[in-house]
Amino acid sequence: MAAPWRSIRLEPEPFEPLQALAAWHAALATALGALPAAESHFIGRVRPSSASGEPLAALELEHYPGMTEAQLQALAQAAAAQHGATAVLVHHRVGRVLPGEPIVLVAVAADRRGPALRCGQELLEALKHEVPFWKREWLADGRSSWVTGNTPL
Amino acid sequence: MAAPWRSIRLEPEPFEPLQALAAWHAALATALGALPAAESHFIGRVRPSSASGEPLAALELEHYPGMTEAQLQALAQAAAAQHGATAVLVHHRVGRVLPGEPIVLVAVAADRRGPALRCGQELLEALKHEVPFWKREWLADGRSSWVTGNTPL
Amino acid sequence: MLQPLPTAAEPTQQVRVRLFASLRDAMGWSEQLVRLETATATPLALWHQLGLGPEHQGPDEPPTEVRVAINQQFAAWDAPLQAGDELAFLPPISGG
Amino acid sequence: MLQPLPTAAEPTQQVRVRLFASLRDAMGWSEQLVRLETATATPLALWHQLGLGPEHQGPDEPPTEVRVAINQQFAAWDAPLQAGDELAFLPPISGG
Repeated sequence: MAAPWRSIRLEPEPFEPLQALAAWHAALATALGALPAAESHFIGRVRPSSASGEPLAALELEHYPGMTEAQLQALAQAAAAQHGATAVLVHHRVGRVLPGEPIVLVAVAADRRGPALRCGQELLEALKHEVPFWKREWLADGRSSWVTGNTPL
Repeated sequence: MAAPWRSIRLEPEPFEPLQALAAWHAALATALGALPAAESHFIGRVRPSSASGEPLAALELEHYPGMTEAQLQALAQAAAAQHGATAVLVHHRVGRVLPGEPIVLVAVAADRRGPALRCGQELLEALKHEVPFWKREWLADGRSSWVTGNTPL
Repeated sequence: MLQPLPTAAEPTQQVRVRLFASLRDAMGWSEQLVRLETATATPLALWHQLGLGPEHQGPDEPPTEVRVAINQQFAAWDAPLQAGDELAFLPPISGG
Repeated sequence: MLQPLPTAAEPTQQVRVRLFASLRDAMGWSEQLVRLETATATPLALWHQLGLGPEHQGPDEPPTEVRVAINQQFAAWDAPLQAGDELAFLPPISGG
């Protein structure tokens, strides 16, 4: 099959997932002639409270410039190839992210719902464990702590 | 927990999924104060060819007025309750749908990614098998045939 | 046996039967009002009474691909029918 | 042992070591150029040479929660290091 169409982006500023998806649709429709029959999306937003239950002032997202982008590309390529997806999108915030703001958007377009759903879910888990991002929680009083694991499924 | 927030709609005319999601976001943010941390979407579109591989002129979607809406409500309620989702959206076309047009949009908002993903996937399978919809494929020469099953996962 | 229109004198003795999609096309009708012949009518009994199954199908044999709804809820082939019920026979569903 | 700046005379004898997030905060530095002492240097050897592990950690014992990247790709603790490599120690990842 043709190489999957990838849109991978680190977002240093707040982004609107539905606008990102609209731009992706337009680009895909141009590239493919029509949108594939099945499409899955996932949006993750910053929670209002820290892992220990205190009100969160902000989440800081550190990454490893160069390696983070390369890993996202490699994982998107691998997941799309494994599941036979047509196109994959991953947009991920870096820097200081406020409660309620989108932090990650994953989208997969495929010919059937199974590949679209499975590829999206696999990619979401992979970027939680296999891409160098680190979250630091900032509280209102200026204390901060690094998050040591991911939220449970 | 509070009863899940449901947006269930049969769409007799073409609809734009991203516009429907934007309106849902606005309503949810008003109702809940903020959007939940995890959100999954699925969009299904009409394929360009019939089950037997011929070019499709249109897909006709028949339903059982009254029962179809009631079943969608009941299944959305049950799936949201089972998985602990905060809000569920199902918009489904009825009538004559053209290739490439969206036919179904399912969205789930929840506190964590697991419930959002699992509830969405379960609801998608349920509406393929447990809601009275019937698809008829129309070909360019005026022949038509009822679809007897769903596409494989 | 079949009543093409409701009989004003005894509306409560009837069941409204509805067909959809391929089943409606095959039979050529979408809705009928049927008088309940017995107090123990079931969807399976009406299915045969209305000649909806193939001829070789035995009277106790429900069709495997068709589902039943009573008053717009899925029901069993041997569920008891009440006068005034809406009974629908649903060919294989293909939503989503 | 540690080289705070590249030595112009022999840049190819060095490895660039990078720390991130909690590991950088704990050690107080984010990047160092380290001269390769032997031809068989590994990430684990440099980890101990730079004093990155707790004192009670044995020299053959890699930390279980930290991962290694060489030239921005995940690598093993005993992978051979080449002069000019970029070596990073990555504390537990939390993306998505």
